[in-house]
Amino acid sequence: MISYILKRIISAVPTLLGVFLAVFFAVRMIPGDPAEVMLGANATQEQIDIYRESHGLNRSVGEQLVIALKGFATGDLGTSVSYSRPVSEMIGTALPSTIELALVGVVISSVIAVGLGVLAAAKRGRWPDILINILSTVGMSLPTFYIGLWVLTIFASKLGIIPVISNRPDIPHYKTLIGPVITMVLGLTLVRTTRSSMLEIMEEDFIRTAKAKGVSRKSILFRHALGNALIPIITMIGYNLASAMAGAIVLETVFVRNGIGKLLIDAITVRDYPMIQGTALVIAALMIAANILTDIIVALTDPRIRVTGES
Amino acid sequence: MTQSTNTADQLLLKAEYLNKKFSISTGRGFKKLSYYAVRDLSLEIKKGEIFGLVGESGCGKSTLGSMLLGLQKPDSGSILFEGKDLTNLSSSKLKELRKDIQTVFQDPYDSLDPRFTIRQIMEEPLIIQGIGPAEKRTEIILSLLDRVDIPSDFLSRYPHQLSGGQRQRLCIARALTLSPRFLILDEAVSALDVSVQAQVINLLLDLKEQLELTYLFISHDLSIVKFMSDRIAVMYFGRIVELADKHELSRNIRHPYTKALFLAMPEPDPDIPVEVNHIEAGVPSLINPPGGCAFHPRCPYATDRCRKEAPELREISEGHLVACHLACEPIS
Amino acid sequence: MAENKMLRIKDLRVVFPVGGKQIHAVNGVSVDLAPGEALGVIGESGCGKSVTFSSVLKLIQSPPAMISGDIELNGRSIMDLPEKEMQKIRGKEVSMIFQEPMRCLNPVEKIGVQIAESLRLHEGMTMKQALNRAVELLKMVEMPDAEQRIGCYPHQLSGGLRQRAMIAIALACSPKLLIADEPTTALDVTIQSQIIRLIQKLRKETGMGIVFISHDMGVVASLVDRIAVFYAGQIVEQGNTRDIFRNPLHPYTAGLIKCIPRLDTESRRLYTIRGSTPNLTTIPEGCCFAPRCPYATETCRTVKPEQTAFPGGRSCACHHAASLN
Amino acid sequence: MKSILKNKQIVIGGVLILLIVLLVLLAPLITSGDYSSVDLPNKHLAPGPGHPFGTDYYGRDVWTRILYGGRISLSVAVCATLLAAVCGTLIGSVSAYFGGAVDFIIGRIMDVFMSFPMLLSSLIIGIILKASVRTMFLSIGIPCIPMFYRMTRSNTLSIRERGFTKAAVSMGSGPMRIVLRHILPNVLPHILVVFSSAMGGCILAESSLGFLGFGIPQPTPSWGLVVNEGKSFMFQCPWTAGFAGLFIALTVLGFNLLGDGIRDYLDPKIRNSYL
Repeated sequence: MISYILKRIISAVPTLLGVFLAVFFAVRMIPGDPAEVMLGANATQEQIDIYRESHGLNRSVGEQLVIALKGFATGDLGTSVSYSRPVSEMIGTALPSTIELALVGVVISSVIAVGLGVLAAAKRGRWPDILINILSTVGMSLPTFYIGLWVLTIFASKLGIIPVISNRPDIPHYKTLIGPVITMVLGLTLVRTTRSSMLEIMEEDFIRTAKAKGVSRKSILFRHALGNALIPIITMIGYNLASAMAGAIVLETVFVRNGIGKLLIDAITVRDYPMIQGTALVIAALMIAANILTDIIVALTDPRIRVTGES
Repeated sequence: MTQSTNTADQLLLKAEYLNKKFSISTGRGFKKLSYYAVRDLSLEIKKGEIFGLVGESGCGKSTLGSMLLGLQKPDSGSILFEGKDLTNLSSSKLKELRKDIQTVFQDPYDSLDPRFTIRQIMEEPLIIQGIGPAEKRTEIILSLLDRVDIPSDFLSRYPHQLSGGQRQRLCIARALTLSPRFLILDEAVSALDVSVQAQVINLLLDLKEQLELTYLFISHDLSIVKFMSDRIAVMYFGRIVELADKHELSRNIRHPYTKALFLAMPEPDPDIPVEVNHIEAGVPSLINPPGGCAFHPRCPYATDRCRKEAPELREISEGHLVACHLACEPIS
Repeated sequence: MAENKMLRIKDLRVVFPVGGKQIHAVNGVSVDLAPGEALGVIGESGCGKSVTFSSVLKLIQSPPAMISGDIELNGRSIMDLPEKEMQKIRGKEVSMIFQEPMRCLNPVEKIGVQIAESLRLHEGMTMKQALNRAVELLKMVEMPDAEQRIGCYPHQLSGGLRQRAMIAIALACSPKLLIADEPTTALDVTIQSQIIRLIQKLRKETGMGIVFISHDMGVVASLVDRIAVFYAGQIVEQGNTRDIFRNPLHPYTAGLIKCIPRLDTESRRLYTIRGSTPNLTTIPEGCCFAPRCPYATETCRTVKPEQTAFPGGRSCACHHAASLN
Repeated sequence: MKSILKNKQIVIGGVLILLIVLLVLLAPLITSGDYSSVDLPNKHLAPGPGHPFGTDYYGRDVWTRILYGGRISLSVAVCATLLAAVCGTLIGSVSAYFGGAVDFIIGRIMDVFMSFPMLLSSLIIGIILKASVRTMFLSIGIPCIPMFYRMTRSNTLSIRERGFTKAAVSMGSGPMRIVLRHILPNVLPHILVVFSSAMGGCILAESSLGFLGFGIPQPTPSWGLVVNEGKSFMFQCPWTAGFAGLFIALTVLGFNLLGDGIRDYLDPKIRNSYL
């Protein structure tokens, strides 16, 4: 098992490297002189010269890459143009709140969605199933920002339960989570996966064996079907966790909540390229990490991966 | 390794020292494990015979079949079809040769493209090989459908509209469109219902006589192989362990595995009890094959020599080859 | 009603609605089984043999399937039994094993736990007691290293061992009847013969009744006392094993026996039954086998033959059964 | 073909899409056709006669802007999805068919691609290409390529192992013929499924980009832009963003239903079973 985990982590290294290269070249494809791009329009000629020298912009692309890679490896992501502070420091401050939102949101929405999905599968074809199906299909078709805008309108403007703007220091921290989490729950992303995995597994031959043993319907549903459906469900939860990083871009904008997504959007608005580069890298790295975590948890759940072969 | 052959020109296919290795990832660590699906296997198939190949699942019989068909390349060894080596032909020569070697697979539901009509299915090999014009192709198709007893008004139907037996007969007809001389029948009747199986077996036997074909008949079912074939090879763990004329094989079994296979065949007769076969349950793992003779862990007669030394396939009497150290005397 | 029967199926009919059509999977099957008797059920794919005996445990979901007729277990009709009562019968009085042992075992639970589940359900054992009993059961089905194997997952066992584990699950609560649905079809011949021998041995030891469903006449030949031959959702012939083999009454039975090559067959041609198995969307007017039968007459095509009793406890549904022999 | 119409999801989804496309195409006939002139005295009018969806901050008719915006949003989504479908299918089938090093390298590149959330990739491509009506389909379409790649690759791999493909090889068929005659026709229905959900995804992406303020720029209205203009006034007059979002949601719903319907139609396993 340890070797499986190691193998999975090591296999992510080339991907991470690829992500770095992609961002590195993407930034170089932005029209304009790289030094001016990275330092912003207000930079002095002197600053530009220093930057050129330190980043080897006069040298070959290969050497530039090595310099950038060294910076990346040591956690130096450059300096933000608009804030004049190190990008890594700013990301470090913003990251916990994004990860918090992703974790809390994914956990709460997953619990609710899996519950509804199991209920739908159990009542297959009857009204709870049909209702849940309609709701989740509609939920999946609603843009996140759209749900968010209505949550904000209703809960902040009409009911006044949650703040309209979350990044003010006087607001209790838990209140900033309510809006985004409600929005994530209303997306109902996991309901259909749960339902279809459950139904698929209910068709398996071993369910018939359990039935022939005299196992009750409830036990078949929760122990045998859910026990097996858990594997695809966990995979989906992992996927949702990874995409919650992207969701943060939208949610943090809607609810004006501090986090890496908001950092990115603000950076794009003012063309703060070092910040864009840094946040893009970190978001991608977080997605890779979420995927590794998912694979490991799946492997721990599934004995066919955990325990291999006879001898 | 000498197999008794009368004259060289009677030989249709000769395979020598074929090896095929597969590797599988273990999920544990980075190492990939590999095993031999076919190992040092040699065989000769004569013109006009039905060569039966029998063995249990995983013994490498299908891998052998697909190498002889040219679908997989052996890691080493040669396959001579009428003197031409299949393993290193140019692609145009190989395409030419494909006309002579055709195949029928096990699953008639899987071997027909569901989006093709019967006509398209039958026409495809002719188009690929540039046989035409269209009227000529239609003529060939109609005569073959007639041979396999599929009504000609089925031409515009789709495979899902046919029964299992009809599908398999269609697969046979398709294999015959290019007038091949050699047919590889890989479990060709195994997926069929009993009552339909007999029809297809008879059809295959008739076609063989009418069209002077040679068959390689691969199956796990010993009684069908024995019924169909002139000569039978028994495979175990990637090797041929016994090869003989079918009459010789029923009179004079020399390999303990062959004997076990014979005994295990359930006979449709209430007065013949299912034999308590004396071979042990556990089939050894492919990845860690036992040393010496691969059969020794299951063999009731195994000696020290069997555990250490892998037996060669030796000719013990005219046309009867056995790979067993103890093959000098028949097994009681 | 003189004898006491443990299983009695009377005029069972099962209809599946599929895409606007109705498939008459079982079409008036009557069969019964004395305690401790072994019945072989023979038929080709889609003949209704599995559906018939899955109905004994009510494993067919209804609706959508429409089931009529009557099934009695030890004199008690199960047709109207509520699901809760059925759960007490399943695995306790009647057990079932299936064709593909890999797909029939829960892949994420240990073998021991899967055997223990029925023991805890029906015998009220604790997990510890149940696991101890599981080891005994695995020894009974001749599983090597039984103590270690209870901790194995299904994917760690070979096909033959998985089927042994399945049998252990089925036998956990010493059922009176074991329904074995093609239990050896997916196995290699050398393994198949071991499983057949094991079932023979267990039957001798436990005295349970067995229904052995197979498409292969050879497999059941030495195992069962009586054979029922299914065709197109009906039983065409029933009788003692030896009678059926030596002197089949129905042309279909005769054809089935003749069309399999035997190890000692010397002829170069096989007997064939012409045509193919019927589709079951319509019930034929006359005998279901008439379109394929070499002896079919006008009567066969228009009048449905009834089950007729023959000496020696046999029965056959054929207008010409008496005259053909 | 009749049985397709028995699938409720396909019918509802199809009708929904048809309706929206029809409305958008008939925009000049059913609206004033004037989506851009500013009419400040009539700003932020609630829905009512003359303005079924009300007016926005500049007094423009929201109904007109949404229908005309649909023209842009839908065409961008169609172009983006087509781009992704063609590239993804091509790369996927090449990767699967040739296997080995080609497959490995393409696979790793796709891994990198998939490590960026689609929205992030769209944003970055948008920065590089300078977002405009013309380039928007690239920013949205390129991140969708992996969806088609993955589906095509896995289906190609499984069809390559099917008996009929092997049979075609043994008849002497070359790789081109196998791919064109056997693999693509059998992958096509699966492409349709992904195409439908990718259409939904692209419409979502366009509107999300617009919402964030990096969508198709003024003055051409697109759904994303209408949402963006309305979001600041969500509390006072929610109809601008509200109705635009509703149109987006209905369109995405239509495509999702259609995709689900086609998938169920192709794989009826869950529907017809009894045990």
